[in-house]
Amino acid sequence: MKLQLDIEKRQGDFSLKVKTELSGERVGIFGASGSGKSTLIHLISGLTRPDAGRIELDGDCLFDSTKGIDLSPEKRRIALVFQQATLFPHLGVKANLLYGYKRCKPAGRRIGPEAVIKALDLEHLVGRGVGKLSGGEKQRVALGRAVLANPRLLVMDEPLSALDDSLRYQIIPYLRSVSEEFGIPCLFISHSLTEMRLMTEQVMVIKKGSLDELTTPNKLARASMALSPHGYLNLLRLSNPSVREGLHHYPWGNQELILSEGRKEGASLFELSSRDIILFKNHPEAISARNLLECNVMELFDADGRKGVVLESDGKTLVAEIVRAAAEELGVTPGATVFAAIKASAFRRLG
Amino acid sequence: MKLQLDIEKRQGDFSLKVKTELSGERVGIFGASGSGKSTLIHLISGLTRPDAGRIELDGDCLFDSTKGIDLSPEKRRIALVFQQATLFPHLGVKANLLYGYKRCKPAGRRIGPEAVIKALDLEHLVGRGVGKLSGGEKQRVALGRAVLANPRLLVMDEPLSALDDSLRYQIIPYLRSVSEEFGIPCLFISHSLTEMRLMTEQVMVIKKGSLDELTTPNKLARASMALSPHGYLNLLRLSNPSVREGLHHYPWGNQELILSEGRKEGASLFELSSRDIILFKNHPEAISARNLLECNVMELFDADGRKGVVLESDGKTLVAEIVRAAAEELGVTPGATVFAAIKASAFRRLG
Amino acid sequence: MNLTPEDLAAIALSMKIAVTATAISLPFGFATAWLMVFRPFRGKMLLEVFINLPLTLPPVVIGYFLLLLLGRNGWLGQALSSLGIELVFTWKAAVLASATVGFPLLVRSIRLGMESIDRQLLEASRSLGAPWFDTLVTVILPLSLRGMVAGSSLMFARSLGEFGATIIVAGNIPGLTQTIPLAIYDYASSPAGTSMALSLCLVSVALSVTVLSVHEVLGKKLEHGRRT
Amino acid sequence: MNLTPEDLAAIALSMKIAVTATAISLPFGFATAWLMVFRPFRGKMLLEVFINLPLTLPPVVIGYFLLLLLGRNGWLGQALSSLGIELVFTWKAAVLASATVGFPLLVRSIRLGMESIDRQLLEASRSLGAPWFDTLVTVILPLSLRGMVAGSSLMFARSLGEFGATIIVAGNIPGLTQTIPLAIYDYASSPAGTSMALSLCLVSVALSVTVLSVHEVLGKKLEHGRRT
Amino acid sequence: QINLSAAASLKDALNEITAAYQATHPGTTFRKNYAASSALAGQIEQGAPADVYISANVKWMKYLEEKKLVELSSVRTFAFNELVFAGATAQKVTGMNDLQKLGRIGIGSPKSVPAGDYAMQAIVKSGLEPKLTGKLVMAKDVRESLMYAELGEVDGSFVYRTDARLARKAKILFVVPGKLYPQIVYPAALTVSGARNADAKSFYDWLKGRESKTILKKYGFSVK
Ligand SMILES: Nc1ncnc2c1ncn2[C@@H]1O[C@H](COP(=O)(O)OP(=O)(O)OP(=O)(O)O)[C@@H](O)[C@H]1O
Ligand SMILES: Nc1ncnc2c1ncn2[C@@H]1O[C@H](COP(=O)(O)OP(=O)(O)OP(=O)(O)O)[C@@H](O)[C@H]1O
Ligand SMILES: [Mg+2]
Ligand SMILES: [Mg+2]
Repeated sequence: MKLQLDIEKRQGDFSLKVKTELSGERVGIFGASGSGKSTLIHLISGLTRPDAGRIELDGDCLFDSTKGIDLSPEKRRIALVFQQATLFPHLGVKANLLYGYKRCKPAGRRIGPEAVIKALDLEHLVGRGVGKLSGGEKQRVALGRAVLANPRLLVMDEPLSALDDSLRYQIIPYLRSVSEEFGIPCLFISHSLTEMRLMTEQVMVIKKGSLDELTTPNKLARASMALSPHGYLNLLRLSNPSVREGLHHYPWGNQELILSEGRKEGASLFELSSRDIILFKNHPEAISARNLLECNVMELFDADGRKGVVLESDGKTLVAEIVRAAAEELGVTPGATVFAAIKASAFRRLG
Repeated sequence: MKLQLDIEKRQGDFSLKVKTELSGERVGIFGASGSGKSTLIHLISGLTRPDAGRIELDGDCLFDSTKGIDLSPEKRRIALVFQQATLFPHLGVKANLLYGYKRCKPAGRRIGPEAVIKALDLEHLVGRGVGKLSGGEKQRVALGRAVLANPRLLVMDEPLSALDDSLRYQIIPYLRSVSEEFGIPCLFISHSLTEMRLMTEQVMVIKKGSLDELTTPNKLARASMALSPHGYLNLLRLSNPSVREGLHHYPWGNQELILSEGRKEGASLFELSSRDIILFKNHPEAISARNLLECNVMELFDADGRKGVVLESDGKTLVAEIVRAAAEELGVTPGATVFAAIKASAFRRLG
Repeated sequence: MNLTPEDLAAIALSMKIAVTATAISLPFGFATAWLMVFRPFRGKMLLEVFINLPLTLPPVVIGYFLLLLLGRNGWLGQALSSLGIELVFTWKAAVLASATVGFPLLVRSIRLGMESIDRQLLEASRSLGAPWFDTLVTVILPLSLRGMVAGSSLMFARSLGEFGATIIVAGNIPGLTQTIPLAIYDYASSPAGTSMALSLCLVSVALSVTVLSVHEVLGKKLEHGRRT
Repeated sequence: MNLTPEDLAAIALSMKIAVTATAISLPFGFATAWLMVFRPFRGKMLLEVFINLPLTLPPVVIGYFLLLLLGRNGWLGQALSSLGIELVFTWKAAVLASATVGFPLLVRSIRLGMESIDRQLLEASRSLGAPWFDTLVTVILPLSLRGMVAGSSLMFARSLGEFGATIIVAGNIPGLTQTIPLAIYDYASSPAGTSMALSLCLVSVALSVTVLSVHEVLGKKLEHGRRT
Repeated sequence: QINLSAAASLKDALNEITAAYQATHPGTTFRKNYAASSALAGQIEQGAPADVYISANVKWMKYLEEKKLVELSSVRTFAFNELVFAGATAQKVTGMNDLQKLGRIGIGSPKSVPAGDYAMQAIVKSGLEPKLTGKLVMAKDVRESLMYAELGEVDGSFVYRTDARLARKAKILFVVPGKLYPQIVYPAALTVSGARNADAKSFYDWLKGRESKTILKKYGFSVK
């Protein structure tokens, strides 16, 4: 996806003005409540008409006020999932799911209903009417409906805020894999950095209606490491564990990571907070943390008073977070060797 | 609040049957999506009529199918905040906020508009119409409206899921303090254990329409320590820090906690994950973690393959989480002395 | 287009009757619609049929029934007459005829508006301490305004055109009970009156254009008001 | 209550005319309402006024206008007559009269229903690949059904009671164009016919009760359908 | 087939007349259209099928004559009627002068109802107009003013003799003297298309005959 934006829109007191170029398969829009995220995607999908400007997607012009081009929403083929599930009240769950699917040319149908219904855990709901669903159930149906439209771009406006954690992390990897396997690019709005990290490769940060920054979720995560409650989240894709005494021993470079959760088959994705890594100058004895990794310090970065430490071991990296005083005291400088202690329970399996 | 429930309700395939007695000022209802949480509070607040049974609040009978009692919703004075903000579309923000307030006898008005508007950060929205609010803004107004009704019981159905983290944790302590200061009991629905811990003192867990467990959020948190992504959250109320080198040194019992964030004045609430505590048998040298506390092991508990370790120092407690193998290796048994290492950045200020 | 003083009187009278009939019917129409939408009760069907009768029956028949009811020997007529109120052959009878004929239109419009109110708003209102009557006035009423505006414009227009029932209960007395349609009827009955009849038709159309414009603007304002 | 064969014919004819008028008007009513609600265009006010004219003008006047339009010298009458279609004095003219008189009621009901459709549903539909026409048929249409049911019941009832315009364009020919209201008019002309006129009134009421019940049940089903 | 457009007040008499005609002329069918004379004239003008037109007043016949829509040679008087005053009042009313004693008086709207026009002329001629204005209740047609009298809403109404005969409660109180108003005639004519219809012509001729006159008399019309 390559999305070129140069648009303006006034709405009462609020005015939005964005000029940028987004590229990547999964792009996030990040910003505080009221910063104009929803407004922006309404403009992109053709549901609201910009006051002026130009929108181009993958070389096709969707809107151009000077040339008088304004492609209708269905021609843009940008499927939306709204903040609040908007299911068709007169249709059942199944008909809702298939609404966009039926309207997609058979040649363009790369994703089928069975896979989506299974992945979103909707099997038992398919026969129901939409009035009889709980909040979370509704949102899953809305998600499935959008994916099944086999759109050219999938736009999601905080689609997961109505879901509980276990569902959320069950759905995220699926959304991502749908996007990856079938090559559907996504525009993903969220105020959760974790979701952003998992879903997107590039992030557009907007602030009071204008572009604040175009960055990667990684950089954004590093920058907001100090502010985020979970620091910087290391994402680790690990596989082939051996299980001993209920613990999963995963190979990691030439060392081993010991995790309390895991799955025998296939690869799993884990999240590890930068705050869950403790650094030692020397090898400590008798420690409750199961992992003690010998690493090199590759890089140091500042984030709002904290120090981010990029650790390296046999080509693998991890980001740890320490306070400045600790960095000085331990003599953490690029090239130094440190021991990183990580508890087996600090890893969180996402999918 | 003392809430006695003994009700039944069928809704299509779904049937709810709950018999229990809840007491405490802030009670949570916890359960998976579709388990019947929303249905339950509709019954309690009088918006849906149970098929049979009895509901009693603080000794007043609200509903009794055998005696034919069914108090109307406004007489129950149970204010609701719904999953999706339902603001009156014909009223402005201010009129929405004051809707319940105006209907409350002046004698019963213990909470005034100014405080609520300030706390929910609504000053700049007061003059607006409700159609011009973002999702999060709407939900804050709905919250304020319910609080201002000065209700006898405040029922909140996942009121925070539309808010971003910073707003969420700005509002939670306020909601809690409103409830505490003015003595408004709350019934709080959420699928976030963190919110639950912060908001409630007792939790009712429901599963597929029936009572699964009546417990405290603490116990629930301990029990689900292994499942929750953040382990068990220690909540610490700390005050009077001294600031040195950008770090906040808070007194904690006869020791000191070093935190990277903090506030000079007043008490602050911090959250510390059980997974952020690493235990050592012996005092380690040169460690990046700023805190190294000498503690006694008070108690050990099991949670789904993990060990919870309750640490004590001068009357203060902390819960750490280690894997069983570590517990054995370190010889962690009640009465033992261990060193707990905690990074300064592991603490998260909530309010 | 030159209108005689009698025509002008007819126009003024038509306006007066249409406005009065609409104004009087509004509260009843609102109450009836509310009953039908929010209060399940026995005999709802009966009320429904009764209200819609004037729609189904030819206006002349309605006029006849009204005359039977309000006339010298009708029970309502006798009761009123003992209070010193004479209705038949006065403009008040025309108001009654218009109100009867337009009422089903009014109720149906208000009902449609009410049925689209989100029930959760009513739940919110009740739980915030509003008794049903309060909810009715502060939530249902304002959210029904569009329906009421639509219904009253329908009713007003219908009143302007009411002929069959009016001429029976009110008579066709120039200057006293002769409304625009009755005047048109008088003119159209003689070959020479056609042009005068057309003039009055134009006046009638102009009046309803005005009313519809006002209502359109009101409707827009209401919608806008919700957004602002 | 014994009805003559002519009465029975009048009843059958009334039914046929009301059903046909309603059925023919529905698609036009829907299209018009859609235009008014979802398509801002110039001259909307004009269309609005034009549609509502039949409400404002006395039915007799509408009858005359229709007669002028469809008659020997009317442009529509001439066009149809060259195609071999004769309308005046046939039941088709009565259908036209009923349709004209009931159309504003139909449109207004459908509009009210349409106005309460959540715009985000339309946005969802468009973004899922439905062109405007598809959205119209698969979202707006089903969500307008309640308004259409309400409107067509109004229109049906109004058609059953239509007198003034019908007698002028269709005449009052027993067995051919004499509907229930015209038969009532005939009976009422002699005092001896009063009881027969009343019988026909009862039939008319019974018919509209039936239609209203059917519509009530349909409306319930629609609402229920959405919940289930 | 004969298309008959006739004033509604002639309905009962004409129904019997056409039945009698059909008895002697099997195979002839009628399409009868009874409405107000003005409506019928308008319909004929707009090409509605009509062979025979019988109006309740001369005005509309004249109108059609001017428009050359009726066969001029065929226009003739079909029947005569008389104006009476009928009511259910207990008061003694025997002549025009007694009207002042009464409360409300029913009358067809003079502008649109011929009977009302005639009645108004009678009132003016007898010099009662200033005393009666305010008491007069204008009705849409004769039947309506008779209905007012039947229901007692008015003390009495000016109506045709033919209508008054059918009333139950209202009795004829007096016959309005013929010198007070012009003669009431029902003109009849063949329309232009009717003149080409052999059936219509033969029916129209038959109407002049004794049989039809007997029936008209039976319903209270006078014939010459
Ligand atoms: N119709 C409108 N007229 C005027 N202002 C509006 C309108 N709709 C939204 N706004 C304002 O525009 C701003 C941006 O709204 P938007 O819904 O895009 O925010 P958002 O970033 O999606 O927020 P959230 O995370 O809370 O959903 C807000 O300040 C809001 O108050
Ligand atoms: N009107 C209804 N008829 C039949 N079943 C219904 C109806 N409303 C809800 N349900 C079902 O009842 C169950 C409980 O719904 P409820 O809304 O109480 O769940 P919840 O616990 O609040 O879920 P969530 O966390 O997703 O909001 C669900 O399985 C839902 O499908
Ligand atoms: Mg938004
Ligand atoms: Mg719920």
